[in-house]
Amino acid sequence: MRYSAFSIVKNALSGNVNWKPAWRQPEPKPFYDVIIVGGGGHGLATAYYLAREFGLKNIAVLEKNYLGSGNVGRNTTIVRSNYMLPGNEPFYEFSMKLWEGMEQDLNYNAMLSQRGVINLYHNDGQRDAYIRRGNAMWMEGVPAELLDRAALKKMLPFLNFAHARFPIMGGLLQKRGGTARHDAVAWGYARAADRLGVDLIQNCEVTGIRREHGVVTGVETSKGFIGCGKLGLAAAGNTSRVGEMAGLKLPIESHVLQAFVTEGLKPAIDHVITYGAGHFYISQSDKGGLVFGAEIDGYNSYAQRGNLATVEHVMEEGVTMIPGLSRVRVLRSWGGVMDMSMDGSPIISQTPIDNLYLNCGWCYGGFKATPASGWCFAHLIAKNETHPVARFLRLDRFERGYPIDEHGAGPQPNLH
Amino acid sequence: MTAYRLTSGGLVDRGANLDFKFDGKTLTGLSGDTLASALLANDRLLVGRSFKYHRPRGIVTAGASEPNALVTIGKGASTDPNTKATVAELYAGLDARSQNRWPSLKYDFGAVNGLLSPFLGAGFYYKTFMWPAAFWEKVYEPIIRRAAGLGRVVLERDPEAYEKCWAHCDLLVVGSGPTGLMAALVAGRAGLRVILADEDFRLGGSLLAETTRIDGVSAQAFAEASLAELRSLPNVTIMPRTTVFGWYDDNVFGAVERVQKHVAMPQAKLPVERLWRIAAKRALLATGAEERPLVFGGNDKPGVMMAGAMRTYANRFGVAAGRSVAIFSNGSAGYQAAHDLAAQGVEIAAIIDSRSDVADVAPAGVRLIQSGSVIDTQGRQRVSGIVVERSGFEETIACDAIGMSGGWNPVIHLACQRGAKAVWSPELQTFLAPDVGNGLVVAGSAAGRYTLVGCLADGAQKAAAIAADLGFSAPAEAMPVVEEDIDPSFTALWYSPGAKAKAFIDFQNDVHVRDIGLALREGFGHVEHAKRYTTNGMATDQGKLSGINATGLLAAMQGISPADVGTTTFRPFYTPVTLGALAGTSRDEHAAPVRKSPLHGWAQKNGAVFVDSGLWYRPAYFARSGEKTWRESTDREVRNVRENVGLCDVSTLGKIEIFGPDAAEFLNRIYCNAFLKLPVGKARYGLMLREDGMVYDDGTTSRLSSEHFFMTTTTALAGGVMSHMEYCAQVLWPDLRVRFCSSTDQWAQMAIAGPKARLVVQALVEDDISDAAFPFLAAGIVALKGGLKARLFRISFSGELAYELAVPAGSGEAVADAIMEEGRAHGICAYGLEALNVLRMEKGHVTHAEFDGRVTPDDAGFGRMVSAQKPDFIGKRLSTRYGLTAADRMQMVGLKPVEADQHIRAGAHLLREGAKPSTLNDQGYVSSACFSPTLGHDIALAFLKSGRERYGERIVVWDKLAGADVVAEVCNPVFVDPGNAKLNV
Amino acid sequence: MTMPYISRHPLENRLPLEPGIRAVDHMDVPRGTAIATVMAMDGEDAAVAAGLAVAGDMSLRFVAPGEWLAVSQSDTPEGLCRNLSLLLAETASVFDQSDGRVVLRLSGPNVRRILAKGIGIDLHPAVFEIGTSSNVLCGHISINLARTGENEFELIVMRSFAESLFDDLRLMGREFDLSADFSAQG
Amino acid sequence: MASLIHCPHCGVRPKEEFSIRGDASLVRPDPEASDEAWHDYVHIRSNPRGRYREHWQHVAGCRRWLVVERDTFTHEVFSVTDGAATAREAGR
Repeated sequence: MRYSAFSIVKNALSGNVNWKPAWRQPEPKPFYDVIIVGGGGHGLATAYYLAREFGLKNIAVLEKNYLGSGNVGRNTTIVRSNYMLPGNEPFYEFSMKLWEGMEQDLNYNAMLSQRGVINLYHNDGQRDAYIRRGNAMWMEGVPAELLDRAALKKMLPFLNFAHARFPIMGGLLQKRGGTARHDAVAWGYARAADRLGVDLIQNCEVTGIRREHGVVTGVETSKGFIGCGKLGLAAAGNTSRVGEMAGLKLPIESHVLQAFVTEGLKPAIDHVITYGAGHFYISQSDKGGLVFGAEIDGYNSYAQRGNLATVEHVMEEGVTMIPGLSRVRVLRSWGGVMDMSMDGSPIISQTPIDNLYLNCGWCYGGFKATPASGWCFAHLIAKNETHPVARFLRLDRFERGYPIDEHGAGPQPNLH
Repeated sequence: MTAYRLTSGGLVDRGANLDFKFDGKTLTGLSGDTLASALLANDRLLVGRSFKYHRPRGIVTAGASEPNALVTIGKGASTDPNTKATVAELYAGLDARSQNRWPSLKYDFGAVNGLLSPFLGAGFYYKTFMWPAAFWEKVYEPIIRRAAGLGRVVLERDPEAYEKCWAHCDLLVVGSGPTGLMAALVAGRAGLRVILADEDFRLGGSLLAETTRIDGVSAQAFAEASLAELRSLPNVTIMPRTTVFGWYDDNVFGAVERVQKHVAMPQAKLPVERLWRIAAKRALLATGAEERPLVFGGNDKPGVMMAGAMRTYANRFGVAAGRSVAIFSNGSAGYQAAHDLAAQGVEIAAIIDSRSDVADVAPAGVRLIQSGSVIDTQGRQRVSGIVVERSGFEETIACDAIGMSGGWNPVIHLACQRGAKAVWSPELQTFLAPDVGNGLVVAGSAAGRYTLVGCLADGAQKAAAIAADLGFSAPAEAMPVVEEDIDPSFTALWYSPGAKAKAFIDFQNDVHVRDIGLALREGFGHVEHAKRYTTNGMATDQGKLSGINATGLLAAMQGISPADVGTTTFRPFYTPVTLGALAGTSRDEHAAPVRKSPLHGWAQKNGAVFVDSGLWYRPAYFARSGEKTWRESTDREVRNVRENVGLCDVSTLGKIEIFGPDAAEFLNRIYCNAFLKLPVGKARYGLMLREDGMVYDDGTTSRLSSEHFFMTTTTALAGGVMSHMEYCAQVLWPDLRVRFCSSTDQWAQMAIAGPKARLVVQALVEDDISDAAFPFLAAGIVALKGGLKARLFRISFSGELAYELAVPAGSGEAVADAIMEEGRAHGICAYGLEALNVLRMEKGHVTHAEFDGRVTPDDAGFGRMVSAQKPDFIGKRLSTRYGLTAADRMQMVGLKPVEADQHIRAGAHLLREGAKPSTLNDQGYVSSACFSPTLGHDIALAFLKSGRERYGERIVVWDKLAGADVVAEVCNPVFVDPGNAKLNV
Repeated sequence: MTMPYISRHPLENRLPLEPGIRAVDHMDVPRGTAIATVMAMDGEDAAVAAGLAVAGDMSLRFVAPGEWLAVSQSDTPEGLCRNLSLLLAETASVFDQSDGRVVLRLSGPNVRRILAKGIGIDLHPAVFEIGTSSNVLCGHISINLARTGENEFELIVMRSFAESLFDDLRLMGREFDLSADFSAQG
Repeated sequence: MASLIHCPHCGVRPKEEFSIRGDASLVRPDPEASDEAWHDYVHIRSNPRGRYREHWQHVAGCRRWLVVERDTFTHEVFSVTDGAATAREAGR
């Protein structure tokens, strides 16, 4: 059933009882040409593009919980392509372009809202770094603007211009950046993939990876053994655990990142704004809740919950950046488990095992990457060849000395 | 009139009238009221509009689970949107306004959405608004955003104060109802340090609405007596108005105390809210149970209320919710409400019970309809009747309020915040907390023990067990005697069949039964999917009323047990908490501490304009009269240092004293260059790498004696370097005999630079500091005239003849004053960070603008400094990786514009002349740039692919952000005195 | 040229030079305290601790295993370091921190409640006993905290943070009208 | 963990007094060890879900590096020991 204004009216008039399931609930077949482990945004997008762009037919996505139960459903929904390094910027811009056509492509409104992302700077050093970043974006053809204090004051008068401990000097704006409705992205890809024949198998936990003669032959799951020709891992947060089943040792630590939403409010903040004197970032959802977050809690964790000290720190940053937030009530906090890589950048890569492919290490930035990650991973799996925009995201870049370190923090994941 | 104030009864002070405003109209309540009870007493049933359909909504509860009665309280920057009227303590002058309506609460334009509701079912927005693509941000989204949201936030600086506080106890009791009071009494008497916290302004919990007598006195008197005893115990702390919102690892609880939210004019010396972090050895959750709403047609009209809330309004606040009340119930609680209301003279229109053959007895003369189902309600902005269906017959019964009671949901939120999943109890037809370990036990109604006797006993027993466990002996106590205890049992009813109108589950978010059905039909049957797809439970009440009904409905619709559906995840916050409370005092200028140099006062006297540098304030430049821009001051300072002499405060550099027989070996391992044989009395530049081979930090280290070194680090990484060294000393090489401590704060350190530096310094120092006696890179302890001991280093960041002088911090300002005084004859000036930066760029010296964490020593031109001889140092092995030694790496070069009047900005990128801008063609970037007063044009340091081979090449400095392209010549990065002639004089 | 270099206290901008009116809860700022870091060399922790235990005229603040701050109100910085160096000889390194550290003394019936607004450790006298000292975080600033009496605490903070800590303490003490001045005895 | 850490030198302290570095089971290889050993040391992490040893520094307290042994899923702490003592025991 195609979604449209017409379909809504038609169904409404018939009591909304004729809507069809968004996807089937298939039982696993004994063998798939490609199995993707992980029914989150990246896994679902990979399956969709494998089917649509690369013409593969016999594909399954295995999800241990419900579709979209991982980080795609617990993030701050920010979409942007404002990176500095050549290993990242072309990839994220490719993603941005895919976002821009995604809803029509999927026939699903993911509420992409290109409301503009503004990164504040507070001193000359930060300004220079943002100029470097903005120019790097322009090199890739991505428009960026440097805003001075006067321009910012006009645009965002509620920022703390009068009493900030670290004065706000200006910001870097990417107008095309913004937000999208996170769950809808997963559901849109799931529905579209399902319509192309991909089997989306929920409540199916992978418990082992079977290898014979050095290649993967299938996976042991809570629903029994399922054979496959190629296996793609897209289980961010749990990458190390799944990788271990195939004997992979990875440059990944799992960390918890908390995020927050306030009570619903009438429109107050129209952009995505990030604080330069801390990690704080904020936007307002279409429902009215202010959605925000900051840095990871700092210790390795697989628990999807954080600690109060970090909560307080996040609020301190928020109130310092926008003093008027002080009386807003935060409704809910949650935690997502991040794959933190050694350089803060992701991995889309072949592995030492021929038919095993890896998609991981998304750190804070997985949501915005969803379409490109899916496309490039599908490209790699289908053709056994790296997509040009993802060519730097190799697993062996650490060994070879080609880290993509946007923060310059070095091989300590919790600093990225 | 329907709702009204009863002539007597209730825990309100009938002698204390409080005037307040609602939507501009002045009303009167009583001391002891909540805003909700006062509104009811004034017969204000309609208090808000729902989120999606803008339906009229009234007060449903008497507590924190309220979905409807959300108002905005306060004015201007002190505005609190989305405040629950049911927990807002009334005070004189309270000014509340309704929300989400336009132009008024009564006539709300948004109500048109209700007519469109067939088109606005769950998830409708995912299916449309996609065409044309550009319309989303411009047309659809703004409309949706305006319609959505609830209250309006005033994004102005909050004038009120907040603070945080720590508390520690043996036992935290959450909730002061019968369970909590007994637990606190037992534990308090046994000598435990007890904290009893309750969100209400009046303690006693359900006892405040109870009509039963305990130990021969009223429940209220029993509560008061218990509290009086607790107040008399020095080991017990009672915290009213304190909501425990979160349970965190190691039994740390987050709580927020509303210190002054109930006063019109807060005192300045007290916060309005205080955040508590409570570290509790044990905790006892006595949070009671929430009454479950019934899902029936038209259940959202103003006048439909929880039966228990009606009891609370009648018994605690002396307010009747209506004159003629119908009760719809599936258990005993509804009867209890009917009895209490009837006793207060309220007419009970009927009791409709979904069960048959019930043992419960209706008040005398009240009609009881068993096996009945409410299928609709009458009235527009308030209830005027109910439509009851029984055995196929419909009947309309007139009433002006409906009390509903669907059973009980134990409040287990806190117990399930750390990953534990709620467990379905088939006996109790509800979800209970599982065993979550020793740290927290759930007791009383929160554990499914609903009777008063059960609550008192459970609280006492569990507290005694905790006391024993912690090594206290709790004497066995006689339990209070309860008269007429009622067991509020019920038979679950997830949906009252035959609805002729929308039957709501989530009142605030307008989720009704059909939405759940649609979610199920479309494959969103997982409880989390259903929540996310329909938004059920995502409103400001966090699904306190709607969550379990949604689970029950999902189960019923699929013919499975609620156990197989489960609940959505419980997460902090139990009730919403202001960002202000969570931020406390750390905001605005107090967001981070300020560090001040011992020379801060000196700098101020000399006209410094300060700039942030990490936590420090440092002088950026010293404005003199007549200078209009920072550049004028900076250019003067630079010229003066090059021509005469200047004084710069470098006290903020990290300083570390390193002692021990293995200190030299230790330094040799943490620096990439050699330190083992540094002679006593010498300083050396040191480069510190990370283990991945990238430069981490740089500085100078001097050997003051054979076993005493003095290191300086950059200001930015002072803390990081210290931690890194501690890691190396403690974890990597614990056998090295080395100790160190920070001396950053002990020393006032100043750079005296310029050709006349020696003249100035020698005038202050007793020792001979001639070039022969104290050559370049000399370091040692000297005596200032007058006897003060100081450290002197002949090191130079500017490239001039320069000294760094360190004196004990307290004397710093006096010494700096003396230097200025002495230097006046030699034309001394104070110079700041801007000039320092220009001076170092002219000399080709690097800072963290160059060392940005992605740069190797070789990239920055220090390749030859890296010791090949040393067997090991941090970063040695990974420096040799292919990518770190590749020929096309970016290397540091100098740039000067081909046309001298053109400007270069840091952050610009580099392109070959004629090359098209693209990531592939990107040749590098400018790390630092400035106008060089010495050379009379801009200069820059840049990183350029294979840069050192490209001196003399013309390159485009591409700054698209500024819209500027400048052609520059690649050159050696040392612009001034490349032969170091100025250093060795 | 001979200069008597006058030493400045970092709170001179915050406090009047003359003592003011004391509230029941008071912050007292001594001006001339001699403070030294003592670091035992490897394996000498016990020997140094024993040596310090018998040293008169100073009090010790625990910093870390084998590391203390020695504090003296009567000795000069030079005197304190000299005495310590003589006493401890080869077993420890001694470094003068008198100019790098600032002492704040809080006393009064409410100081525990005031300090609990910034300090996370349990300040109950049965837990943090009289005579105990330790480095702790107070708000965002690391300090050394010592309990010198049931309702008396001594805080030692790095000089550069002194103004910020002082401001924080004033804010924390506002509820109880905390007063502050320089010690009369200097 | 996460809220309170029992420092063996200072007692129970809030999380914000500490900074965290990561895996404490890694041993810095011999200078002569293979490239692979060095790569593993710097970049590869076992990242278990369960028992884990992690380096925390008590930066606002005694500034000692500690080995915190804990569960990465339940956040239960099993032990906190001094890093140098642990390193010595391991014969580093």
